[in-house]
Amino acid sequence: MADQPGLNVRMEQVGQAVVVTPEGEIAYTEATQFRQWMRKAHDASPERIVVDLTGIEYMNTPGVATLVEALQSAKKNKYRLVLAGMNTNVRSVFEVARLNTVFEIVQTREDALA
Amino acid sequence: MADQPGLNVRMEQVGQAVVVTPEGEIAYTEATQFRQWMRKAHDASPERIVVDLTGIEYMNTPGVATLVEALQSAKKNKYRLVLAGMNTNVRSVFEVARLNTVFEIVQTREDALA
Amino acid sequence: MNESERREAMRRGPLHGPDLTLNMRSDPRFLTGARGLIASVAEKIGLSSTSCAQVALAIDEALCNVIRHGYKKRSDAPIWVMVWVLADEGVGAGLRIVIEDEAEQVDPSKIRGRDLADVRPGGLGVHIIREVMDVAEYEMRSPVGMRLTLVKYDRPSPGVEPAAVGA
Amino acid sequence: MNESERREAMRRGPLHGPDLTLNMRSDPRFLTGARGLIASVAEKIGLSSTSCAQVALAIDEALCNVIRHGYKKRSDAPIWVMVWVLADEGVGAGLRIVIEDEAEQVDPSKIRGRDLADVRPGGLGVHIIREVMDVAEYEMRSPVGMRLTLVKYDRPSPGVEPAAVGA
Ligand SMILES: Nc1ncnc2c1ncn2[C@@H]1O[C@H](COP(=O)(O)OP(=O)(O)O)[C@@H](O)[C@H]1O
Ligand SMILES: Nc1ncnc2c1ncn2[C@@H]1O[C@H](COP(=O)(O)OP(=O)(O)O)[C@@H](O)[C@H]1O
Repeated sequence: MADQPGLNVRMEQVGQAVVVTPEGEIAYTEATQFRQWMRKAHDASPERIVVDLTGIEYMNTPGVATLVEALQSAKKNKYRLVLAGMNTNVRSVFEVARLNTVFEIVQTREDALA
Repeated sequence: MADQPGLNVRMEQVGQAVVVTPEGEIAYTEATQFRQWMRKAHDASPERIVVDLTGIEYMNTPGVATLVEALQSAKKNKYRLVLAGMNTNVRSVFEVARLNTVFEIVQTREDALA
Repeated sequence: MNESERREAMRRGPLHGPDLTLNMRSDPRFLTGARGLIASVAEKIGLSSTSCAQVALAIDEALCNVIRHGYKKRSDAPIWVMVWVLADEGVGAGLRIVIEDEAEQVDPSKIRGRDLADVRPGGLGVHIIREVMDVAEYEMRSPVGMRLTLVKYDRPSPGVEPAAVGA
Repeated sequence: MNESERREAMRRGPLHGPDLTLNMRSDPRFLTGARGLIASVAEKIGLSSTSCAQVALAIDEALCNVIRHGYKKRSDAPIWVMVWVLADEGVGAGLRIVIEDEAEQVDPSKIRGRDLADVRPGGLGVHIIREVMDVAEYEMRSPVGMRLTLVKYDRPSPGVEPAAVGA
């Protein structure tokens, strides 16, 4: 899972939660790699996955799709998926797609872990 | 002297020095505007002009030319021109042009005002 | 000019050639650069930062779709992106962008996103393109391929509401 | 292959068409976007961040010169930027970029910077282009205009020292 030019990902366990922190952009070329990270987070059988998007300047629909997939896994396996730290542009993608009410979206990583 | 998309400039008096702080990039389209700011700094008859380049991500030779002009004015009028806060890319432009030994170049704005 | 004539005029665009043409292979490695190019031009001609971000997103979604759906992920097929800077004509700065490919032709009415109430991973790109642009029209190109015409004004011209156009 | 044959092969480049062509008007508002496009492609094909910055700078300097010297600041004349991604051939990732214009022709030997010891505002762009690229060659284009061929490999190919080429 070598990092590509556009995306760097960190993953850490915080209590029963797994925090995934991607940095850069999640667009067409990075979505495949990001999907693998989200699967890895899922495989850790957490009670909660927090995706801290503070470091994501840009996301388009291939990126959003990976998060919708992750949400479907979360629902099926009854754990929470929380998205934190979206910038205005990323948030507006979720709004246009009417996904802002489907996802649990909070301001900060701290809020997501509370 | 309305700011253009690429460049924002602040100018302030600190003791006998004038500090010019451009932010963004100084390339072809911004060089004219930046030259006007440097003339304004000159017109304040300072003992020293400090150009704090910390906020400049990119500069090319039209930008460098404005600073060479400013250096010529400084020499003629016997005041100091000090450049601070260059990032690696900006510094390498000065190095290729062999101007790194012609200008007084320091790390930080504080060094420049010392 | 009534509303439909005005929309048609926006779609048709200026008579002169594009100010900028990017001819790229359908290689995903070029997507970030293409998007950045358009965003930079949008910024330099004075579109608001929100509009710049929206245009960049729309271009990116449209190019992703050409690569995935049009060319089935082939990376060596041609894509043309033509850009016209629309002068201020009382409606603020604007850009007209035409994207053409040589991919298989599809009925433009088939190019549409999923029902937004039915939450699934895909089917969002076309919604986004239509929502953020003032004009987004697909058509078959002659003799092969598809053409997407996009127009974005900073302020919508009177009588052309983006919501109405994009719906 | 001896050194001069190798340099000539680098200058000539691949037989196939460019992977990316940007056809832009000589409008300074497009410079940032053009530079960003090339920097992004350089990054995505795996050039080091130093090389990316160098290529972007060289392109920017070259385009500024076409606008200022070639077209005397006319903003509506054509410039073509063609980009070939050079596959790894034992010398790392590389880009070949050809910039063409329809401006007045000048003797390529007249395109040179000032003496660096003589500190004056101008005359630096050509020095920078030659210094940061492995190949930088001006020639007259047929029937009109000039052509600049630029090549940058992440590691110089053996026998082709950038310093020697750029001198
Ligand atoms: N450039 C294109 N060429 C052909 N078909 C397209 C193109 N763009 C979109 N489509 C069609 O429209 C549908 C919706 O596209 P989109 O909203 O981007 O969602 P997705 O790409 O996830 O399916 C696609 O599934 C495809 O059938
Ligand atoms: N694209 C070009 N077309 C014609 N002449 C050029 C071009 N680029 C450079 N030159 C010539 O080479 C000289 C040196 O260019 P450069 O080193 O960029 O410095 P400057 O642009 O400040 O003069 C220019 O003054 C000009 O005479």
